[in-house]
Amino acid sequence: MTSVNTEARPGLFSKLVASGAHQKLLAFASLVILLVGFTLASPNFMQVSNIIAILQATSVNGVLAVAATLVIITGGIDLSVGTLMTFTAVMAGVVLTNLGLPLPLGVIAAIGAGAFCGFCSGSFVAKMKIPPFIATLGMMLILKGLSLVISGTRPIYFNDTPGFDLISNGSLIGMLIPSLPIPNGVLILFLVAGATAYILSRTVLGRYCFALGSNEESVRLSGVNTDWWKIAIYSLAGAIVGIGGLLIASRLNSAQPALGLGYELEAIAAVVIGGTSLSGGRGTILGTLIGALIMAVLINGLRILSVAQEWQTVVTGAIIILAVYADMVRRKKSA
Amino acid sequence: MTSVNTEARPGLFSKLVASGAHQKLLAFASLVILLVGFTLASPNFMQVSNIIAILQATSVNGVLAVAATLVIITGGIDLSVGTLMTFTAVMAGVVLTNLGLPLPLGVIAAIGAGAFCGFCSGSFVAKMKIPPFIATLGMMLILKGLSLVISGTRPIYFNDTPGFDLISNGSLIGMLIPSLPIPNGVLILFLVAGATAYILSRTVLGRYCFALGSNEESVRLSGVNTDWWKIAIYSLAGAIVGIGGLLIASRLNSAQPALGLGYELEAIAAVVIGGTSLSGGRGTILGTLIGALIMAVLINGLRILSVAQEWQTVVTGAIIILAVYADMVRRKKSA
Amino acid sequence: MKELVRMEGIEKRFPGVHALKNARFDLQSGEVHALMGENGAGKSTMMKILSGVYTRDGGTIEVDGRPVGFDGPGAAQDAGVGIIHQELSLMNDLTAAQNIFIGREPRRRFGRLDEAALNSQAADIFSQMNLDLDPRTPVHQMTIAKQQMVEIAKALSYRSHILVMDEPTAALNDAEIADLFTIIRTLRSEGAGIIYISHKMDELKQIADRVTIMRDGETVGTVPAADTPINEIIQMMVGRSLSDSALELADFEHDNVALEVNGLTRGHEIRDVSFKVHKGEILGFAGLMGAGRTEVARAIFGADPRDSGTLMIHGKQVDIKSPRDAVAAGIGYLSEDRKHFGLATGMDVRANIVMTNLKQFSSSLGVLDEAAMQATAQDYIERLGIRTPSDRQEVRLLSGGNQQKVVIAKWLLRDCEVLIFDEPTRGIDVGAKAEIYKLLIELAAQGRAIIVISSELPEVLRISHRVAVMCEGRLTGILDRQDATQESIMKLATLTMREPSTNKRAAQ
Amino acid sequence: QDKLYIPMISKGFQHQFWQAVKAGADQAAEEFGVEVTFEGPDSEAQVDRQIDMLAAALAKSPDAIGFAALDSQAAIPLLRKANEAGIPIVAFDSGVASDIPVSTATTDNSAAAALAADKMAEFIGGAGQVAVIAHDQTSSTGVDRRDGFVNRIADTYPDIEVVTIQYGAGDQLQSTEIAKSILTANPELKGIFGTNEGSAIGVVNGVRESGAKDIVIIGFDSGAAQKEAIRSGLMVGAITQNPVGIGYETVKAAVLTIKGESVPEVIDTGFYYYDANNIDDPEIAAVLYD
Ligand SMILES: Nc1ncnc2c1ncn2[C@@H]1O[C@H](COP(=O)(O)OP(=O)(O)OP(=O)(O)O)[C@@H](O)[C@H]1O
Ligand SMILES: Nc1ncnc2c1ncn2[C@@H]1O[C@H](COP(=O)(O)OP(=O)(O)OP(=O)(O)O)[C@@H](O)[C@H]1O
Ligand SMILES: O[C@@H]1[C@@H](O)[C@H](O)OC[C@H]1O
Ligand SMILES: [Mg+2]
Ligand SMILES: [Mg+2]
Repeated sequence: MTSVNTEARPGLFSKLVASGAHQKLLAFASLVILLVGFTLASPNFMQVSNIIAILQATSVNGVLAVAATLVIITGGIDLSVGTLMTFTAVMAGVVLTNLGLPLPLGVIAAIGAGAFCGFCSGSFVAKMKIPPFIATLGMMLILKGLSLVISGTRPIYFNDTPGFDLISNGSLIGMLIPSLPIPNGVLILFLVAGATAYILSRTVLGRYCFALGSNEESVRLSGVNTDWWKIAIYSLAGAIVGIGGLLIASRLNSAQPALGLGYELEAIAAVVIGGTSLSGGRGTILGTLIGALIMAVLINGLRILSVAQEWQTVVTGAIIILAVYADMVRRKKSA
Repeated sequence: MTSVNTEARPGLFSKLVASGAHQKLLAFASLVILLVGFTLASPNFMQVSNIIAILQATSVNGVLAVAATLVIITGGIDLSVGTLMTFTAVMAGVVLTNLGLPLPLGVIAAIGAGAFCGFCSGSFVAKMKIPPFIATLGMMLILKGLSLVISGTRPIYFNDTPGFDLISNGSLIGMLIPSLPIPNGVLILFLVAGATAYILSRTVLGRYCFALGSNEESVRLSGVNTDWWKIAIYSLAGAIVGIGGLLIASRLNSAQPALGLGYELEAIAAVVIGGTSLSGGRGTILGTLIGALIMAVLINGLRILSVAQEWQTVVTGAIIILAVYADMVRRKKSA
Repeated sequence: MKELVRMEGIEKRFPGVHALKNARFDLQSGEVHALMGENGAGKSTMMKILSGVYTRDGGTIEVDGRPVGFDGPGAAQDAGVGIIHQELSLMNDLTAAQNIFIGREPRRRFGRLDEAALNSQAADIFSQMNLDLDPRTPVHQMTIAKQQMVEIAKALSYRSHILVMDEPTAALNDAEIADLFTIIRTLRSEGAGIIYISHKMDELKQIADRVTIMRDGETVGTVPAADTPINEIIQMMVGRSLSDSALELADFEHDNVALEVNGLTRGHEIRDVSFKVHKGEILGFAGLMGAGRTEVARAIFGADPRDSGTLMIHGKQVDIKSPRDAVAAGIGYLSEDRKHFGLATGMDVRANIVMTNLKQFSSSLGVLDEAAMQATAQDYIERLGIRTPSDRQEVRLLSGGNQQKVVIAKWLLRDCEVLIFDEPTRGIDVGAKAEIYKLLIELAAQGRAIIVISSELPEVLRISHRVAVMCEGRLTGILDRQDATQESIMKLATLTMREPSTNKRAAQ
Repeated sequence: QDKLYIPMISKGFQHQFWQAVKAGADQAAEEFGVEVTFEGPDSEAQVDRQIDMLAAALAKSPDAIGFAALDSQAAIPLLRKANEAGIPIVAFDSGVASDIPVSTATTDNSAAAALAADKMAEFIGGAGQVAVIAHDQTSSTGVDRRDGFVNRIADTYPDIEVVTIQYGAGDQLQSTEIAKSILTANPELKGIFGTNEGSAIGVVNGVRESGAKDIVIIGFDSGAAQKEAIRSGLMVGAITQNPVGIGYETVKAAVLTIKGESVPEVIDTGFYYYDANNIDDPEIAAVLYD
């Protein structure tokens, strides 16, 4: 009965088009254009050390953006990633410096605090039916305040925890390949991104992530405990933000309690530039990574060119719009 | 011939319920609770001068929130209201101080610049199909940078334009009723809100606002030029932000070019606390006003109580969540 | 009679689908021209091309004798082509009247709206349609049927001389269908041409003058409606003849109650509803639009809260608070509104089919087994004849009827002991319908208890062991198969009850 | 109830610098038996937020107000109101362009930054490229320090070129990234001046992460990390203000005014250059904070 496509035998190209693979290939385009442009514009841009600097600048925002991607795919939004990052860093500080406990416990504290706060946001959204924007805006403020309260409005230094700064600044890869001293922070970003991409595409949690964003009510009516899964997704996102908190704390060798405001918009921008839809139901981690890289390359390149800072802002705004526009045009063509 | 409602003759109460009027009445509840609470907690709170201070603190955020409401009802979002406000203030400064032109031209410059930028955002969204979040995030950055560029990163003072500070700080009402020196800024907020509420409920533009937020595709399939209307709505919102720019410039008697970042989230919070749905299609200006007042009362009250600043932030976050939660529960009950 | 529309050699391709192959169609003034075909045959696509929603890849269109190429729905409207789309597309937050006149609202100066005129004009249309609806009712408060009526009202308000109706009656009951047909006949007598798409074969004889049949994107032929036997039309549609033999219902176990509902109540929508379904039984639910059948199903399923009432499964009381509890207790529910409640339309066929049952396809760590999911999806695609290029196709790109089959597949996979089907054949073609009936009967024979809510009385009569009838939130009676006729059902469906005691008796 | 109440409206409260000012104010509060509250906006751009804070403080009918203006002109209407209500104002950190404040406890930021320029010149040998990472593009302290530094270089050291000035909002991470890009873009760079605590630490991080050698870093303010950087030699030295003194003197001046005693119009709380050699001297240690 189902004789669709008997006649239409697509060639390799249209097969690629149908599978959407070309889209992912093309998504690099904006990034590549930027890279080429900056390389031509400044001899200082394309150096191993600068590329590493760009990657390192991506690491924290990248991790936050990966977390934000999860929530955005469910059709939600997470405005608390920035201050939650700070909060988890402070928790690590409390455990390691104030309580003097060993390093693994600090790691657990940060990730655990992240997961717990994600759990709270998730519960507000799922159980109390508060729109994600408001639930996470509230959390953003609460966590901002709590970070200051807990730290006593003072940075907490990790001087008593030897090796803490290696979490982000050390280089395992550099130990193996001395000419490629990629910092661990970057490695961790890619590990986190890889794991999250796996979860999204291969596990039940990932499946529900997309399903919730696609049509939550129909998922609920399929007998799925949507509230529970939603909370689980927010918790996972929170845990990932906790890793981001460790990265930034390690990089600054301190927990800076006033940091983090504004990072949420940057993370969300990376997600959207990467092609994830804010209305939920679709998105990729690879796209988010590219989005985060685009932002980092852009800012780095403009600085290298010594563009006046106010113009840097203008150009960044314009390029964000253009990058997304290019993506739109591409999709329309391929649709 | 149309014998609608012949059989069902609802009582007054159920009529009210059906019309949704009780909801608007009940929407005051959170606000009233806050007011009563703070009055009991501090004798300094319920003074004419402090109430006026609260209203004045509301005026700018209120105007921005009114503008944001329009865009949000269409199902969009406007992250640029904060920096656009600054940009319009700077434009007024350029016209009045740098060019030395007369006051009305400054007013036109601010509102015109607002409308023009709204037009740009609207075109990005409608014509280039860029998601509103990104289009207005881009605009937010562009305008932030341009404000600094145009002003030469220095505040522009309005010392040469006598009467400019009266736009916000003078008091027409106070001239009539000396015991009620309500500043003009507050008056302007209420006028803007009233006019916008009228537009929303009584004009074609308002109708398409709700229609676009409800189901854009269906509006388009009905042969309406949705792109055009969307641009019109963003432009109107931009013009309103321009009024906000005048208010803040007048209040500070200067255009502060670095101001405005972060104001967008506050404005959006006011809108959502006021019961407007971020998914579009529903919302009221009255609700937005109440939302803006809730935020202003909260912050003022906590200050009056001399609550430590970090705790102020925590409490604000918690109350935003609670206020929206209360609203949810109410709606569920009345549904 | 003059020719209003001529479409020749129409081609349309979507990624992976050749939807229209050299299709043709014509419409004369003063006729109702039915367009028939299986799910996915290309009917809606053809009409979307005519009404300017899609652009064609090839072929010619003439309207009123002039070649046209509409670049949007507005252009088609201007040329006098109106359409009622198969999928509801209303603005939920706006009122009925506001929806009808969107883009053409009566205005005063300076863009101010004239709401009074708007509402009275809408009321006029409603009264022409014999529809009892307050024009100020927001769409989201209406049942699907009422929403469908608003869509019809909207199309009528354009006064188009070419009117396309894509399955307008899928959500309507007999009385409303009769009203609609009256309107159609009036329009026809005024010289308009109506293109009418439906899967309800009995409507053909009542309303159509000619019938064009499509299969696999091609036009098979055009025949006069009056003197072509239905069987012949069906044969043209499906490419073979269907046996019309009566369906054999196996006996059910009268002493084995699968689901017992007692005193189910929720506001005014459900008032003290009690009934039993047995193992192996198909219990039909009949009633007029808004009788409360969907509400009962949703309350049983835990989708909406109940005020009171108890549920027993196999004699054991169960406490169902959410759909999850219901599924865990062995109850499945297929919603009447597949778009909003049945499917994640942005996801692919495979993901939707396995949605109720992900556990079965995942390891203890929650890792999914794609190969197993694919095999299962493929199996159902074949069993139910779901027309899709692959199991990775997004569901929103399937034709309406095929979407419905995906919903059915997903619940078949879950294999519940009690299955509630709400309008299971809405928008499904004759061939598939017969298969679904067979499937329901098979499921019952395998020992499942089945509730079928349907607004098509012949359907209820054909496949139900017993028929429960509702009116205004009450269960007004349950008829045995031998007592159930169109007349006896309609009598109960219009029986406004006063005494709860009568209700109880009837429910026994 | 009889306790005097003096709210301090500051330019910020999250920076360690402001916490040190607060500590000084608290110290004075204790000493004079008055009640002090301390408040400031999140960023130095939020001029209007500060005005709202000032308005709320006025509503509490305090006995005096301590005020560090983000924009002195913008606050004048409210300050006038305070004046009319007989509430004395003591300005701190940065002055108010008006005669309303009875006294101003402040650092001369241009002079302080000029000293930083002198030190920079000294350590890079009077010639070469330097860069500035400032904490704010529009606030008076940001502008004064940038200009104080740049002007001194321009006026006095013709062989030194300020190749770029960038702004990191006092955010450590942002300043770190900026420092790294500046180093990449200007391989010949000899020194960087960071205009406040966050900027200075950002410079230190950036230089460390990029592995650049022989970069002269001059910082501003103190804090544990900056002190550590100076001790380890990564940072040559820094200018410090006397934040504790600023806070203390502000409250003291307010109390004296309320009591009807006269106070000096300007209380110069001073600034100092410190490096590894004098960091532990008692008079320096007293003005540093962690
Ligand atoms: N936008 C689209 N993208 C891809 N495929 C599509 C799209 N629209 C329709 N199709 C495919 O085109 C074919 C024809 O679909 P169409 O909706 O016209 O069928 P139909 O005859 O109206 O069926 P039904 O009776 O189920 O409504 C189907 O195979 C469908 O899956
Ligand atoms: N979303 C809603 N808002 C308000 N009232 C509703 C809503 N849905 C249903 N109702 C009302 O509930 C009652 C029962 O509707 P229900 O949909 O259960 O009827 P039904 O018998 O299934 O008929 P249908 O053929 O329309 O599916 C009707 O009075 C209807 O108007
Ligand atoms: O003005 C302040 C300045 O004095 C300090 O050095 O850094 C933070 C600024 O807010
Ligand atoms: Mg169809
Ligand atoms: Mg129903």
